[in-house]
Amino acid sequence: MKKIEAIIRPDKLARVKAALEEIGYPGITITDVKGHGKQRGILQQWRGQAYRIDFLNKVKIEVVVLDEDEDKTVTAIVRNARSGEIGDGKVFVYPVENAVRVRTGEAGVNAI
Amino acid sequence: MKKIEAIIRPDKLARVKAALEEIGYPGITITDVKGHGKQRGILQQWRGQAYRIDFLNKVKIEVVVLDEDEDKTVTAIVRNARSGEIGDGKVFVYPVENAVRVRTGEAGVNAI
Amino acid sequence: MKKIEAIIRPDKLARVKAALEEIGYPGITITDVKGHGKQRGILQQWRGQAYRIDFLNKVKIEVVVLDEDEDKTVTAIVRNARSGEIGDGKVFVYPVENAVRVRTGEAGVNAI
Amino acid sequence: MPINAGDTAWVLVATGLVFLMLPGVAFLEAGFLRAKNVVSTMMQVFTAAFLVSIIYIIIGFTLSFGPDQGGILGGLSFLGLRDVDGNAWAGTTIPGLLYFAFQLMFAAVTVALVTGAIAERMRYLSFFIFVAVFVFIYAFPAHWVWGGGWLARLGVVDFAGSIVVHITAGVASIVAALMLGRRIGFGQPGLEGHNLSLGALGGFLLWFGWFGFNGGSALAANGVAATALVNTNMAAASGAFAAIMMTWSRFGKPSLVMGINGSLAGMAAVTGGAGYVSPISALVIGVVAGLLMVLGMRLVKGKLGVDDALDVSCIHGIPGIWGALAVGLFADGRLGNVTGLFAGGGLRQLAVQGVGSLVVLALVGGLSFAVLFALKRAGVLRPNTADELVGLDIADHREKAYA
Amino acid sequence: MPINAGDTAWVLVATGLVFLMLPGVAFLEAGFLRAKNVVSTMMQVFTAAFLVSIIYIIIGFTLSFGPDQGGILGGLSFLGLRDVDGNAWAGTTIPGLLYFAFQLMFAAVTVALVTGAIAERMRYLSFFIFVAVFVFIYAFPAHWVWGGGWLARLGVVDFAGSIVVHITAGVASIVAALMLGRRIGFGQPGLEGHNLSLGALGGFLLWFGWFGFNGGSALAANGVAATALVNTNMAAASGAFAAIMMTWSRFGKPSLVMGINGSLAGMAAVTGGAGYVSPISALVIGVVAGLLMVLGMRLVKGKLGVDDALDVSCIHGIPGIWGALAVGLFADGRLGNVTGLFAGGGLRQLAVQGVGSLVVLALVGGLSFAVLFALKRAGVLRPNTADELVGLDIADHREKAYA
Amino acid sequence: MPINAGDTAWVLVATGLVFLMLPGVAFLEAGFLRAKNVVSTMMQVFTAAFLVSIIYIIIGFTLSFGPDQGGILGGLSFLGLRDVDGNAWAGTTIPGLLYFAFQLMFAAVTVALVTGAIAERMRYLSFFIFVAVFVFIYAFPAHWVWGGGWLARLGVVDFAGSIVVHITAGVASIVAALMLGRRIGFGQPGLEGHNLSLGALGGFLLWFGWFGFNGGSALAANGVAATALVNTNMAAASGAFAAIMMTWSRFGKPSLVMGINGSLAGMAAVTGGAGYVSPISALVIGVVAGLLMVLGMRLVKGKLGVDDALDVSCIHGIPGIWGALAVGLFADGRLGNVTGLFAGGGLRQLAVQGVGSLVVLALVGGLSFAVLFALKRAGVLRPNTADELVGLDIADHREKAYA
Ligand SMILES: Nc1ncnc2c1ncn2[C@@H]1O[C@H](COP(=O)(O)OP(=O)(O)O)[C@@H](O)[C@H]1O
Ligand SMILES: Nc1ncnc2c1ncn2[C@@H]1O[C@H](COP(=O)(O)OP(=O)(O)O)[C@@H](O)[C@H]1O
Ligand SMILES: Nc1ncnc2c1ncn2[C@@H]1O[C@H](COP(=O)(O)OP(=O)(O)O)[C@@H](O)[C@H]1O
Repeated sequence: MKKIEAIIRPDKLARVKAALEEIGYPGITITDVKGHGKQRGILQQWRGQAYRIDFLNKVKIEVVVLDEDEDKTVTAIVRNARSGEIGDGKVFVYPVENAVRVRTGEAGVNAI
Repeated sequence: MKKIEAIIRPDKLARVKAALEEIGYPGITITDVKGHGKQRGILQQWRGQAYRIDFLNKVKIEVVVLDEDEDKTVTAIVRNARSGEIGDGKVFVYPVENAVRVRTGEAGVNAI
Repeated sequence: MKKIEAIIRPDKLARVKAALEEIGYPGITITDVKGHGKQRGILQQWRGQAYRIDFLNKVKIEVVVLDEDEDKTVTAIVRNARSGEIGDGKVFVYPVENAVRVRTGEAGVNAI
Repeated sequence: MPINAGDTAWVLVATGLVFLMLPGVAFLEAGFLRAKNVVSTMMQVFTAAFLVSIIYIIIGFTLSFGPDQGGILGGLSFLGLRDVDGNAWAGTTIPGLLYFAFQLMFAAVTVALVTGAIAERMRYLSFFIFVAVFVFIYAFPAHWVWGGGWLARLGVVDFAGSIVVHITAGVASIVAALMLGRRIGFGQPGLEGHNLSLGALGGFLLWFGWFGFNGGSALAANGVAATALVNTNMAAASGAFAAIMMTWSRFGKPSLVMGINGSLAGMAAVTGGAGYVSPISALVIGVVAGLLMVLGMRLVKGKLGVDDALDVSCIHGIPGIWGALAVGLFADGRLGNVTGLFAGGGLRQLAVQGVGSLVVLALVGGLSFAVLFALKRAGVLRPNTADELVGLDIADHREKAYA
Repeated sequence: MPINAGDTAWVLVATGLVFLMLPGVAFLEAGFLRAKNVVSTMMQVFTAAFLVSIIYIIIGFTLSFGPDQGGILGGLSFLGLRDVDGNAWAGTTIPGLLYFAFQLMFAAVTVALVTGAIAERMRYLSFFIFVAVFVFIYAFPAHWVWGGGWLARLGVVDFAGSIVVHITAGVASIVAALMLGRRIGFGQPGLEGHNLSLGALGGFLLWFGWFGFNGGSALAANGVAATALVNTNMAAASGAFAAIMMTWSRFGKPSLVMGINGSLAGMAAVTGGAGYVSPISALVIGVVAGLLMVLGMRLVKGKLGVDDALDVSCIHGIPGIWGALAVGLFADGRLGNVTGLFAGGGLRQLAVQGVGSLVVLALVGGLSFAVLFALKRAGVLRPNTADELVGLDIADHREKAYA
Repeated sequence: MPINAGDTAWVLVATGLVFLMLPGVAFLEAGFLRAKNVVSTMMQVFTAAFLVSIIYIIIGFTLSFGPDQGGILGGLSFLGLRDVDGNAWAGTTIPGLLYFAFQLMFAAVTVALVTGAIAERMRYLSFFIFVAVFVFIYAFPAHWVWGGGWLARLGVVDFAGSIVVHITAGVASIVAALMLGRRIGFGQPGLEGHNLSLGALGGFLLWFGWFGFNGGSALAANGVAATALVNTNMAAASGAFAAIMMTWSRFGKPSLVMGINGSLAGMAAVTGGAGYVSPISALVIGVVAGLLMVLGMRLVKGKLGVDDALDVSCIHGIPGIWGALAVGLFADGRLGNVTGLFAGGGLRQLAVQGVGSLVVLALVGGLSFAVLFALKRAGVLRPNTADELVGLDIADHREKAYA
């Protein structure tokens, strides 16, 4: 099993989620995160001073998939999260040693 | 070392935390996340229209444990997070290569 | 590639971020988390009763680095996040199997 | 008439209460919209406050209440508030400056209401221009009905503005919603309000402020003011009741948001007759307004798919029309010999009220269309997609509501 | 007496100010509760506003202020507000409709206060029924003390409602808290308020609104109204002072939340004597109320383990009793020949006030018990565990306060 | 003079409105600060409410308005409010107790304003002491200008307090900001306000409350009150306009926060002349105030690097001075024969106003310095670094604003 972790733009979430559902992974976990990278922050003003916010809102999607689904999952995410502009984010793949479904106690691939 | 990551119902947090403390793991990290899975969303209304919220509030617990404690940790979580209804969540186990305690700089198993 | 995950005090974030940037890792992801460990919670009062909040606000920093940069990254974080008091937090290192840049589709070390 | 301190005291306060409807609108709307458009919406209402003040003192007031020019507009005698001072305003026992201030707040509230329809997708520059022009548009209904214009002479009555304020705001809203088009994501989940506490604060402030809006329109602290205040409260109550019962029976769960909206619809409807009808009639007017609002929302948003974001047309426009007509039904002669159908006054008043409503609807609709069309042509009406997605707070003001 | 515009102006405003205590209560409570029960709590207060309005105009007012029937209740002369109009209310210089509106707001505020005790665990349906019945329960103390009933004849005085409003709300609260039982998690951390800004807004609105509550009870804009307003402010200040000093000395840190509660306790206590005592006496009454409140909370929540969620019994009930008695101590004869012990009036007034308090306590306690018992038997009083855990906003209204 | 019910009604309400400026200040500030200092800031304003009330009734009022002692302070005749009752206050038609209450609120608002400067880094204990002492400091300008003191005799006029309130608060603020030093992180991003909805609520409440502040200062419900209310609204509008245009042209994006601040600056400036100038003059006064405020902020925070956290010196202090002088320019003789330069009154009034401003500036600056210096020496002025980092809510009150 692999954990696919994608840090994407918040407004791409709905599309990515639909795409994952389509390839058979409705079970996902979402976290609001802030990211810093090449993308420049947003210019803001406060009481007459301009300043730049360093961290931008991003969304982290985590989905644990079967080894053989790694590629198509990554592809589905990348395709649907892309805007082509700096700040589109990253996808990381991690090894998973085990998974357990809390409700039933099933472990391993059956738990996904 | 292993990282045990559990996505559970928010109202089970207190029990799970107590259980982990009991088996010797008081050090845990908690994140508010949103989950999507088999559990149906919550029906809501807004200005006279009914709609269903897709993502449900969940809590993610992360605890890094010694290799030999993996099983009892997972068991402790599963036992205390279970309601038997759809939406109880998942536990994932990941390999950890190293751990460092910031305060002292201790590394490896001493850092946990 | 390795994922370095650090759970630190919120007020150390700016320094740690600057340090990471200096060693060539401007790309990081931040999550607001709550931690429980050896550090005692904060004493509070509510309607005439004193109580202690168990979970303290922490910040989680995630940065994926090249294998050869693991050590200097960990060192940079530990040095800048340290206050010497209980509650300084932990750094964990995880293996990463792949990384993809959403914007370009580049994979592997080029994606970091 | 000499100035009466009691009457003046009440209208001073009532002026403040109507002013307080501006934050009422601001928070009702901000709370019921997404967090990324909160600064934008509050800024729009704030603009209604300051920009209307400036233009109204210079030109708006005299266009409405200057000496009648052929029934169409007021003359320029009071340009820059010339000759309006601390002495009694003709036909009243309150200072002329106070009469001005009270009327000014009505103008500001009217345009502020429109912000609910255009929310989350109108450039600030366009809104700014729209507000400036709207002070002129508003001068027509205000003069026609309240300034001694041709509708007043026809016999149209409108105690505190079901026609002048609520129909005006309602029709401008639906036109603006149509001209702007729907928000990205319209019809899908995700457009829910971000803070119902804030929205409820707005709702309560509006209920409270409306006591001054309707009660103050008596321009005196007397039985008429008391009647208007009681009627306002009763229509709010029964409007809320109706809307809550509708959601309770439809979804099995009573809705606070719809209850608040129902109270507003009830008050918008009773505004026209607040001094002319009995409290029990006000209860009836409110119930009907609440029902019409709910049905209206199903029609406008559901069937027609028009994205009047916060349903201004249904909360103010439709109840405004109903309220104008209701005077023709329920007026019982307690004030100024206005007698409706049910008190044996025949159909005349009802007909006249209908005419008044239609005329204002057409006029304001047309003029609103014209200005919005021009702004659209100029390409400044609506932000681009990226700006709309990031939210107008950042896009138009570079300020975030919440850190 | 003829209508006086100045008096009418003041009571018009005061009516609005008492209305504003409803959002005051709503936000005080919503802010001091958990985010998942915010819609629920605001909806309860909103229901107090609209449902009491409707029932009170039909029947509640006449039961309280209709012609006395044997000292027990008012007759039905004013059913549906018959014969109540813009003319002066007997014995006053304000319109009858205004007197009605002012009294209506008191009824609404009284039941709204109870929401603080039952918060987070009472089904909306039950609360709805409870409000409806409560209008009838409230008619008794209102008639007995203010409507010329037997307590009034006995000599009980209650300027603006330490007995009629605050004891009534306080005893209903403790009874309701007992009938409902404790919230899940009572006594453990996690029940803290989610938004102290919102709670503080409620507290400030209550302080502000109370000026109308007590000041308006003079039913005139005169020295008595001024006295009542000053006394209200002073008791609020000294009640806050006392509560803050208590937390400062006990925890080493002064508490804003307790300060706000202390100001409310001070005002609840001075309400009974607002027109009868001097401002310096009001300071004393407030300090004692603040101390009693703090001690009361230790007893009720701490020792007895009763989950009166927002301590209504201690913030309104106990200070209400103290305030009723304080009239018998501090009244200095400045109004209506009411003279307390310290001004040489002897013990009679004190005794009478004690009787009045006890009688209302017993009556309202009993009737509240009856209706809640019935609801409990019917099985609709409290939500099931899953609903309570998910929060009443979703469970009962399908609306979330915060997106 | 006998009591007039209409005048009394208006000043009763105006007193409440000035009170409402306290939550106005509290929410304006809390919203524009970081979430970890919200309880702290609200507690400071709440302390201004209760502590000033207690000290002012005992000693503050008589020091300001007791029989003049050599032009310096009032005598002790009204100690503990002796001889102040429901009868008319000399020279007015309102009860003495009401005059007291109205003045009390001014004292409370003045010290509350200072909280904006010292925010996020002053120990509660120090603030508590500062408030107590400030009631005495405030007695000087209040007596000198309003209590028949030497500045009044010199001919200084200050309708509702550009000098007495806004210069006083402004100079105390800059002194306090200097004594406290800068917040950790000053000048870097991260100090932005946490909740602009809350801040906007504060801004709107202040605008609303200011109607009572200025309008009520007529102490009667008449043409002067109406003039003051209109002028207040106009200066708010034009101050907002100026500030918004400045940000729009400078950053390309108009700022809500600066618009709100501009409205406050406009009102602070027009406060001095609210009853003396025409509405069109008020527009001019407001515009200039808005511009001065923006420039002042660039100077104080930008150039000088003084951390007046919420710019009280620029929003109240500088416009206060401008407003005092503006009376000498724009007063048109409509009230009390005060005539400024532009109405042909020559330079005398302008000169006198300048003297008054300078004197109050020096006196309040000096006394504020003295008390803050003592607190600094005592080592209780500022929290340690850890406490400042964790926030004063936890450090000083053990309460978190948001769960
Ligand atoms: N090495 C990294 N480790 C963790 N997160 C990263 C890393 N690099 C980038 N990110 C995340 O990806 C987001 C987008 O990166 P950015 O460099 O702005 O754009 P792009 O990926 O399009 O080049 C960042 O905001 C951050 O959250
Ligand atoms: N494959 C997955 N990857 C990551 N998170 C998952 C995955 N499957 C489920 N989850 C998380 O677990 C939660 C519960 O899953 P769900 O299918 O609703 O119930 P159950 O686990 O009881 O079958 C989801 O809300 C989601 O947060
Ligand atoms: N085993 C663990 N797994 C995950 N997170 C941990 C673990 N131990 C500690 N933490 C995180 O590190 C934080 C600091 O730990 P704590 O024991 O308080 O201090 P210190 O690390 O200085 O000894 C905790 O609040 C928690 O978020």
